[in-house]
Amino acid sequence: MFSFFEHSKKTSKNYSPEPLPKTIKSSLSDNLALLKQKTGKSPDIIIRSLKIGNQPKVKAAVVYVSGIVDTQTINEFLIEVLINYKEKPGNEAGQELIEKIAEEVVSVGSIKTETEWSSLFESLLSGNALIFIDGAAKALTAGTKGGEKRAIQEPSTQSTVRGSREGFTESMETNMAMVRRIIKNPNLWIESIKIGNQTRTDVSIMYINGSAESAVIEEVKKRLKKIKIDSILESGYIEQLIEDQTMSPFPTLYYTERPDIVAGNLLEGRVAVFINGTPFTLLAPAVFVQFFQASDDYYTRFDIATATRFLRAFIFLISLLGPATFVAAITYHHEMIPTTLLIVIAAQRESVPFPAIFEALIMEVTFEILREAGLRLPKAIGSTVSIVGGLVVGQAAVQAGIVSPTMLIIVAITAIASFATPSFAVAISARLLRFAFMICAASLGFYGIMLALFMMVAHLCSLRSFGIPYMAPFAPFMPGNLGDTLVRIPWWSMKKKTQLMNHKNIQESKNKKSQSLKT
Amino acid sequence: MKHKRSFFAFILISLTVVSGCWDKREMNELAFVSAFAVDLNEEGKYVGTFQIINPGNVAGGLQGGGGQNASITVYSAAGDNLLETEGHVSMKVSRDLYYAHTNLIIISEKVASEKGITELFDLFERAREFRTTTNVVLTRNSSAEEMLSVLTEKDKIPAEQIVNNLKGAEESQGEYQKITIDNVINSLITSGNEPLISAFSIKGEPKKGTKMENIQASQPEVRMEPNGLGVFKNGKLIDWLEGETARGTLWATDKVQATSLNITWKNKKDAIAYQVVRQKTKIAAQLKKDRPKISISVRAEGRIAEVSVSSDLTNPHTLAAIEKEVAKEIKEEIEKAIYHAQINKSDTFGFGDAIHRSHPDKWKKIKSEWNNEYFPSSDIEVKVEAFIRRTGLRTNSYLSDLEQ
Amino acid sequence: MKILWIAALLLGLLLSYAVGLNYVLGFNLNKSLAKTMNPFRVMEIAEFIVFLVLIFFLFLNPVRTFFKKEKK
Amino acid sequence: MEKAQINLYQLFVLLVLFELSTILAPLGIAAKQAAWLSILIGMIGGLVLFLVYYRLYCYYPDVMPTEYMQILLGRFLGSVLAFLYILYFLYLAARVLRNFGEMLLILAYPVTPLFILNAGLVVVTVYTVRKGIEVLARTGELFAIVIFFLAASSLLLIVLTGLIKVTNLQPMMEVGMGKILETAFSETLMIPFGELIVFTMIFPYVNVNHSKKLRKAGLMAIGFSGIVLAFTMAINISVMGVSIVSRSPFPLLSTIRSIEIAGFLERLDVYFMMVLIIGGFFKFSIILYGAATGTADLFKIKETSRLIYPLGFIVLMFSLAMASSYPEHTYKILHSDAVLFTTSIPFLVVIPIMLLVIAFFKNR
Repeated sequence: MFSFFEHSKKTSKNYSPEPLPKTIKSSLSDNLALLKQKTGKSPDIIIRSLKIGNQPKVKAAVVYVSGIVDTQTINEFLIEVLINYKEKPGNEAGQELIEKIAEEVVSVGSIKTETEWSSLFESLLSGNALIFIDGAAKALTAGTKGGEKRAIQEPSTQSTVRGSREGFTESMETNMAMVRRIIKNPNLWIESIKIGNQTRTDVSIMYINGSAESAVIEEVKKRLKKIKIDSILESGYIEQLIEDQTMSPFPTLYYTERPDIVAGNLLEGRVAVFINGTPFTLLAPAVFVQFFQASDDYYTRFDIATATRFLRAFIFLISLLGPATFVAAITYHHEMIPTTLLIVIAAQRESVPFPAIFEALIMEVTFEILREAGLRLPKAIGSTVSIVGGLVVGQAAVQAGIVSPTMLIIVAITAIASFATPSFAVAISARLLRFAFMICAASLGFYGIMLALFMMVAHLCSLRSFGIPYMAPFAPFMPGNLGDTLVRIPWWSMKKKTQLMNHKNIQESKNKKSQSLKT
Repeated sequence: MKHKRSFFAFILISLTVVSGCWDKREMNELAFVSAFAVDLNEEGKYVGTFQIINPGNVAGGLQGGGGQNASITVYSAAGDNLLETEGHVSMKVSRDLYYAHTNLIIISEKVASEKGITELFDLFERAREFRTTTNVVLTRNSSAEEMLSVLTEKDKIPAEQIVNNLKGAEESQGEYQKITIDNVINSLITSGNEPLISAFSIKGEPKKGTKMENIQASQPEVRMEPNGLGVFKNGKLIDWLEGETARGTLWATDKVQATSLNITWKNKKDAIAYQVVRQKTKIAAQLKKDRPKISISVRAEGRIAEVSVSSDLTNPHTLAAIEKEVAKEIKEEIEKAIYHAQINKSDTFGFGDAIHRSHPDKWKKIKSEWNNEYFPSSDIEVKVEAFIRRTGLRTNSYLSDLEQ
Repeated sequence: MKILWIAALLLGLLLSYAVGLNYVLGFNLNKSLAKTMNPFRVMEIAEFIVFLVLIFFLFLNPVRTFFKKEKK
Repeated sequence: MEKAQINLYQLFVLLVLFELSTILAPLGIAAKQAAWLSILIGMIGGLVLFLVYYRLYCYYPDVMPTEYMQILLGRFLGSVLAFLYILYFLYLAARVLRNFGEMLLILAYPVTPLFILNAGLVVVTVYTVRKGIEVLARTGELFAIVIFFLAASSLLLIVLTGLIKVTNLQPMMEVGMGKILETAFSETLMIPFGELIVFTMIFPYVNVNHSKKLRKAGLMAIGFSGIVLAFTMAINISVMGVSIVSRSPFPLLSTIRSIEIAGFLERLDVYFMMVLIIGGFFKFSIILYGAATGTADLFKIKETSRLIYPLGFIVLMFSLAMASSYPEHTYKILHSDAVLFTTSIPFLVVIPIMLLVIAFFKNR
């Protein structure tokens, strides 16, 4: 992807369009001509010429981009009122007229006078309407953002049994409003910047002033400002550009499309990053246990929530180590399997032609193929694929004697386990590492698994997310913060909010990659 | 420096890929040995017999079910030591012999009485695959090879059936005990304790037992049954203990788990059956002027299981009298066993060990002469208390109504 | 490079300690030397490759920094 | 010196993991049934030694031992001594590595070459240690939880199975007090407790406002692990009998192997293996880290992390060269007076005490 954009940039260098003049002129026709030229006469740029006032009529134009504006507002509150503006302009030159229109005539929420082309273009392209009046070296921008948007729907990635059904949409304003509606606190602050030379994507950070540690806020802002890239198409871009360590299979930023999760995390002192055009919002800093928490945990009673969380930890271990342990046990450590079970497995493996590791790899890869195939198909066909793949192929493979039934069971359990982790981001890294573990298991048995596990844990312990140790509060051990990790203690015993984001825990951290990716 | 991490990943991968899986063994390269038997042939060489599981015939399942073919195959070969017999057998078997699931070691009567078992166990203890919790049994009146070749009907693996039989006998009869390699070695090396190993014998014609027809019949002609406890002295089998003597020995060594005793009541022999639920034996040893004095105290707890004369079991005095009778019975058994052992001059009770514990200094002096001199002449005092806790679903027997 | 020299020095001293210890335990000098070296005598191909890979990484870093300095 | 800090709890955890890695060996079995007693006596000696190391640290809380040796003994003599200590640490690391590899080999990988098993541990250790003491400490915290669960569950299983026969622990004083003391001072004092001298390299990193707290943490860790070790040994002997324990290189393995519950919870060798690998990993990493920081400090190398791979490599080489067979290896560690008097006693006992005396007079 990046190379593609780099490429396009190189070609644009040769073409090098004329630089934009700084300020607008007072002649309407000149301004419109420039507009047309700069936009390449794109048909979605609508220029509505009109005449306003009475004796002499003054030429004016309303310019907007169709589709991203609220047409009704433009029609009713701009064009209609302008055309109906019949007062005598008298001696007023365009300059004064434009002030008057801004103050007395146009009835939209936000209106500004601008003189610079660059900001006019930016405003135009983000959905505002421009009003030019002949004779005025100024233009008005009227807030008319609008257009077709997806309605608020139930989030599709993090559905819950209990809890709000609202999910974020692609519009950043809507999303921020949803959070505002939950946290009615003036300390909920938002700061906004635009990132991407071409896309000029709106990115906002949101935090609760006083709750969030200023060091983290500053770090987030610093890293966002450092980004130099042509385009931001999704939150993933930002995530990869601001995370601490890029060479890691584990996510160090949390993403969600649920307003309640964002609100909860803001209250804990995290910083949210909203990106326009995607329903996914980033939360920083993230710790490892966070990826095993679902919003249901907080809505159900504590005992059930705790039990579920232990189950999830177990599930994660299965999805990471399941096939590896099985392969190690049946190729290296036969003595550790109870005799009866061993005989059952041995009987099944009598006729299997492949070594255990190969058998496991075949089945795991088959499963990954099925998953990938089912993912992008229409839902109706997707289920067919999984039935055909899972049931028919599995059954046939066993009957043909290519794989043993036990292996199929192990792979199936692992597959299901990898879907049971609440966060997709960490489930997929477990899925990737599973193969590494399997190879280690095949070459050195349990010792290999343990070695790989040590490497993984050491790596996890070395990660930091915006200065917070990734494995906190287990390593470093912070007993006061254990209330909301693997266990969730009852609400009435949570005396104070978690101190994880405390400045004591934050260390200067290195974010090597964000500067280096300059385009 | 920038790519250091990927280099380390590369090292690990190359390590794993190159390192070529030295200890890797696929399951279908292994022959699981379920039992191992030691015999002696005419030339005085060891004969090792290996019972190897055929998993497909045991597990059934998709392969069309076991039962058609024998669930085990037996191989045997001679050699100067045990490892050599294994070497000879492995030429006949297409797979690696694998011992981690060996559950039973059978020592033939001949080996035990002629060569002794002292030198047998080093391999079992040293080899990684053998587990020291493997059971040890003796054969009686048959060779170990024959014993291993008999097919069994309940547990498809004969070794399993022998172990389970023994376990059942231990838990209900009180005349047998399960003994593991660990225990045997420990009692071989401590001079004040001799091993007691349960024996099995074959009922019926051994040759027939190797055929599938035997186990397809409702009344298999050939069976294996526990039969006595082997008594050792200096590592050699010298005697068998059976019935009450065997049980008396186990009483004294705190090995009885459950058993039933019959006592004489109202002049009727074996009139009341007393079922022991649990018992506790304590051995205390003292040395008085180099003369060992051992006191054994046994406490047993149980219930009345069967009555064949009418008696008033609701009366506590009757129960107390029965308790006394039971205690007497147990005491007699123990004394009989001790008398027997003293004649054999073999301390199967671990009395010597008890003296070792209480008088470690003096023990060093008498250690060598313990079995022959001190043990036969030691003073042994047996104290038994038996308690009846309950009498089952009925109080008095219907026989008491019959009499009226 | 300095690091490699230090490592070589340390390894040399350690090995001489091993030889010396064998000597103190009553083996003669030849036997002591042989005893120190014989764990490396029976090596499989795969093992040897791993050995080479490890040595390769030992030299990789110093050599690379050396060339970097040259370039500058 | 690396810019890093660990807290007291992390120090405690590292100390305990370091000590507990010897849990597998037949510690002090020369004292027969009183092995646990000799461990406890060794532990008391270990506490005294720790206090010596700690006093030295109190005099120079911010510098490495390699540096304060130079302050105390003069530049040349101090450097030589520091260099010798680095060699000693490397020797120690190699010994731990060798033990580790041999155990693994005997336990589960009879055909795999020792070199491969050792190299596996070295690679992973180097990877971790390069990330610094903080990451090592954090990894330790996580695995301490694992160890705790393993220990608790296996103890529960052993007790539930009714394997413990207290009579096996009698007669307690079979060998006499003299032998027990000798075992304590020649074996148990040196092997798990004296080796703590490596931690003098780590003390300067401990973030502590009051040095007494460090003493408290250290004493608690040593006391705790000493008691655990003694208890484990007592359990081993009471399960297996003294004879089997004294003849087996890893009595704990046999103990764990004898667990059989309900025909399913048996064959728990993997427990043993996990303890072995976790213990071996941390002991080895800590010593390697100590050696690396020491070398970096002595030779004025700025990046400690660059030293770790070369040091790991020479330790790997030396671990193979140090003995040609496992019995020879254990003989050299445990029974040879040459090692005891040339390395263990001077490096762990005599020199620290001497340094302390000098420091005392210098800082009066």
